[in-house]
Amino acid sequence: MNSTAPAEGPGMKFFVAVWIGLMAIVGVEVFLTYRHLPPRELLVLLLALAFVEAGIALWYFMHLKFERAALVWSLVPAFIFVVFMMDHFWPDAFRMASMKLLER
Amino acid sequence: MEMAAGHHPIVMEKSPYGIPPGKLAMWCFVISDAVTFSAVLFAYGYLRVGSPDWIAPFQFFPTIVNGLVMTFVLLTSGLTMLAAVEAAKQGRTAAGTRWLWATCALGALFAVLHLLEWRRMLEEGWRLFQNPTGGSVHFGAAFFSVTGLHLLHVIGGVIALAIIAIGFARGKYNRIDVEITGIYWHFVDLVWMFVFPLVYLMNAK
Amino acid sequence: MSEAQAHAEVHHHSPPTSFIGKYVFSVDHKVIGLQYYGLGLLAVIIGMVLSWLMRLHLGWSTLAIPGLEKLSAAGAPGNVMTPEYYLSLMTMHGTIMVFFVLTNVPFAGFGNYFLPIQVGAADMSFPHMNMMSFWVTFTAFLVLMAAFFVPGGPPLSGWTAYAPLSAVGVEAGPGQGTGQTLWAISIAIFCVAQLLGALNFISTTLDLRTKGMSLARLPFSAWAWFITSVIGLLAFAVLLPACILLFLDRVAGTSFFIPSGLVISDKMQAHTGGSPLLWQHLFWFFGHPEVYIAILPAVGIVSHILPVFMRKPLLGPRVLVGCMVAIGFLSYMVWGHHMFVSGMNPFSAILFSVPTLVITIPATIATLLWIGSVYGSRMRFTTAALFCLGFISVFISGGISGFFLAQPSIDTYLHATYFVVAHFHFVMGVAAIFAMFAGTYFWMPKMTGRMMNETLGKVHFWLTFVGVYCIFMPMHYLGLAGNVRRYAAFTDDFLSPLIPVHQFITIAALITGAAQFIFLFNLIWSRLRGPKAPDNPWQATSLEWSTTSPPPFDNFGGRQLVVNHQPYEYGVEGPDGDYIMQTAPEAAKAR
Amino acid sequence: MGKLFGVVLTVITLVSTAIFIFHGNLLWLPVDISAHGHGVDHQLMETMYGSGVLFVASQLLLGLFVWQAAGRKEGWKYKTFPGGAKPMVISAIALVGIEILTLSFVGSRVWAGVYLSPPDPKSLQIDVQAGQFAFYFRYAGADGQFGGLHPDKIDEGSGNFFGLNPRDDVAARDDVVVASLVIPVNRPILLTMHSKDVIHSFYVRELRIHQDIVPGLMIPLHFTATQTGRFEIVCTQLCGLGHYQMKAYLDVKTQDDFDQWLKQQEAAQ
Repeated sequence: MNSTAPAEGPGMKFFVAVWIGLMAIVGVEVFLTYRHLPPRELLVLLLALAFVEAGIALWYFMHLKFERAALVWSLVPAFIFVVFMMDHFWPDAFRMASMKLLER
Repeated sequence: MEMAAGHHPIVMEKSPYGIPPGKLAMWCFVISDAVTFSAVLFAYGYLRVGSPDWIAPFQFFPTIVNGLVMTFVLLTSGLTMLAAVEAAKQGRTAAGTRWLWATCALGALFAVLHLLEWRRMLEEGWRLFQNPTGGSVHFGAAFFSVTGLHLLHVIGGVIALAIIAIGFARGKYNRIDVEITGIYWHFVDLVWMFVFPLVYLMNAK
Repeated sequence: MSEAQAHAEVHHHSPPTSFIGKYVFSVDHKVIGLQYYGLGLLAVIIGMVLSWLMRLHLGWSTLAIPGLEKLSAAGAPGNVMTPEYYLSLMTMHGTIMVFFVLTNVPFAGFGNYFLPIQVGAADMSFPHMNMMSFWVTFTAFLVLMAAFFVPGGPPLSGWTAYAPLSAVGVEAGPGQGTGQTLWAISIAIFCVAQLLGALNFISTTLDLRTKGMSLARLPFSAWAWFITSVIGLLAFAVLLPACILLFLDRVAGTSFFIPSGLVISDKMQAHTGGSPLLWQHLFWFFGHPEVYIAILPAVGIVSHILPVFMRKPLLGPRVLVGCMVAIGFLSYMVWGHHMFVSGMNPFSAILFSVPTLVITIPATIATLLWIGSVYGSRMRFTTAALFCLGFISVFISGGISGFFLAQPSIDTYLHATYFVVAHFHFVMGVAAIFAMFAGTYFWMPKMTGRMMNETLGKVHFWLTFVGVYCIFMPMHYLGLAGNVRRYAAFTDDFLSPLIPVHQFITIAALITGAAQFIFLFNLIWSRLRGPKAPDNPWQATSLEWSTTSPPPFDNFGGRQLVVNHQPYEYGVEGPDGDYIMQTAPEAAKAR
Repeated sequence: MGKLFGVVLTVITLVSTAIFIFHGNLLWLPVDISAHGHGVDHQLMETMYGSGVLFVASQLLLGLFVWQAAGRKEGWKYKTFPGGAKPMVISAIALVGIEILTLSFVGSRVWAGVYLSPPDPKSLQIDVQAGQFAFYFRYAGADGQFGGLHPDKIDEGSGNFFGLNPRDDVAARDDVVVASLVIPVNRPILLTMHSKDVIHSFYVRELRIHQDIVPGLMIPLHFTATQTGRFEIVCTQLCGLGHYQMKAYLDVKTQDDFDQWLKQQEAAQ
């Protein structure tokens, strides 16, 4: 990671390669979808792949790689922190089902 | 770093990130907008977890195929956007403008494809609040609100791209403005990378 | 460097000449700051009158308030307030005060005016976006005000708008029609304005600092505004979609927050499968950071003003900034303490209670730093200084009760009682308002070029200071006695004996409220007739005092500023007294 | 002016504290009639002492320093607090840190005792239905079975508050539905609470218990009353125009009185 002002990117050839990679990941996602895995596993796999894609897009397409480390260390942790906190919603989501008003 | 206030050159303190305010603001906006999308996606997940009667109605054809095409279009538009930024960096204004228009067109195509799909679903009787196949009504609510929010961002981006393209051709905007637009456009792209698996693939039959 | 052009373009605008360009759609951050201040002033007057009406009703629930019928024939037949109208007023009071006063004035108002000046910039980094954020806020305010006059009356589900009451629509009773929809729209619009504002504040603080203004040399106020805008950037981003989903529930028939099988006034609802707790989570995820959006600028302003009148630097400046950062960070981990009894998973309650208690540590450190700084000073007791000291006192009083409410076991008893009302009014309402007063008496000379009247100011301070204690201290006793809040009247055998206490509070509130008109008069009179203000009336050091009062269009007349000193060098041998301006030449440093 | 501030602040602090101390009942609390309540009260008392000391100390200290700051001559060279910021930070972290650690530890146990402990299997089950603007309570009746709930059948007019279906549902026929909560003393009670419209809340001051009733959820709540008498159940969650009047009575009777009462009710149904 260079710490001077935005450097020149690696050029289009490289970006085309990245683009192909992204399309490939999307292909894998669709492939996994039709393996008929249990929803939970599928979700985990898809999310993992989505984050990889997002990372690549962030890193190369959005030129984050070519910014200062400080920017990366300010933006990414902030977002991850917020999403981590939002995970406190889940216990109540599961309560919704487990404590549903039953027509006993 | 130099800047001009009024007419006298004023010496500034270095920006800790070494990027101009516009780019910094765009990055901040991206984070905040990402939080907005997360909130909506969390709401979707929350309700889905809470609805045992959730149904996954999407057929491989046409929905998933259409989704793939849309993904392809959007990713490609990302590539053309990159080309525009590169061209702008190297000062090739004409090429940059062309690539910007290409991105704009692809974005518009994406929006059209999306709207056509919406129309098909509406004809099948899908609504924000109803669900022709039975099962949890949250499906329509989640689908239309998540994709709708994303579609708004795409349309906004298309308009922005058009404005920037015109301005860039006339020299009203410089390469940094193009780069900033690029950050936004790639972000729209990035959001789709979550919307496609979570809203489409997770709901495939 | 090419960034330079970016700056240049952002910044190259010449003074407007037309009246509209100067005062209405102005891109000048100073005018925008004053516009925010003015909007806040209007809002706070409305909010205060509402609280008067509420207090009167609580003290004497059958009292006829002359003219109330004019405001709402349905809400007050024969000038006597109906229970639902009481709830509407309460809802509007909360919404107006939290959003349009506590968020607008200390952050957007003073921030817009002084952040660019304090960092030595000619303007915000995006003047037009800045102007837009004000007018969007203004629109939000108009939309909210419209709710007073729509059929069905203003919303009555509280400023927290808990679903499903706020989501199911007219069947749920009066105020659940157009009024509640307008509420959702207004708040959504407000979020957009705040996001625009935050982008401006952040980029200005980081990228437009003049030569020598390193982050370490930023005044506390600038730090506070910066941290606050970061909090707002992430918090309002969650409220915005929440309001949109609420809006969809109301108008588009979705069921995000509305569960199955609701029977409202014997009518089965069509909605199915939503979750009221989802709204509470989304709302409080924003709602708790919002509390700090209201109080952190106040902390910054007070820390900025105190040293000026103590004539000595504050203890541990970096520690103080650290505390503000810590509070901002923790504010995202604690929202669940608003939901201890809400039916949330009881395990989460414990998870949320611990960070809530931990927040008291940075808060206590900050308080001790202020108190310890007062030690050994020779203070100049101007009105601004008095309000700063008052702030510290009420901040303590309000913060202390946090110890109780942070613990689920105790909160089960105190939740939704007047103890809570006392807590947040002290720590967030009164404390922030005191900081606004301090800021006003301190900065008005700079903003208007006129000094404010000190005698009136001191009368205003004493009445307000004693008044707020008379109003809010007794609420703690009411709360501990189990007096439930949001009751239009106290009819229970249990609560009736407590009515005299309420009557006392009401009288105190009326007097304290009346005292605010002294301030209003002082403000207007000084603006017109007050003595001309010198450039640096308080012998202060930060950048706003090294320009004229009021500052020119580009703040420093295009001068190149060079900052050589820390922001609070008081009690030292300086060129023109016991202080050294930040812009003073390096040599001026005596030590 | 500064001296005046010192005095006024001291007076305010002392008066505020005195009102607690000389009120007789230090916490202004109503009588506690629940098995777990003493834990809550004790926790409350602990917190009151801890924070009370902090409150008085910090306010008086502020008052004192301001008083001193007022009396000083022109040309006074300021003094820094001995040790600077360090003692502040350390004392804050030490004092407050220890206090909150103990509070959260003990407090969590009190909380867990009420909300995380499983209900006693032998406890008396009562079904609670909240609606705008009243509470209704349901006892299983002779068969010990609760009838099913059918929101579509709810009809205030004909008194079918729970939406029971006695015609097809045997269990529902002998369910006892009443407007006030009558319970036997010293017997564990398990409430199953649900709301038919908006969020309401179940709050009995004397029981030191408080729980929102969220529509769409069956919320359990268990407690044991240790004193007979008549107390108020109030709604504390804003539920509409009638919110301030939404209440019911809690009648704690001896076991015998309770059984007798239940018989009468069953006969009356």
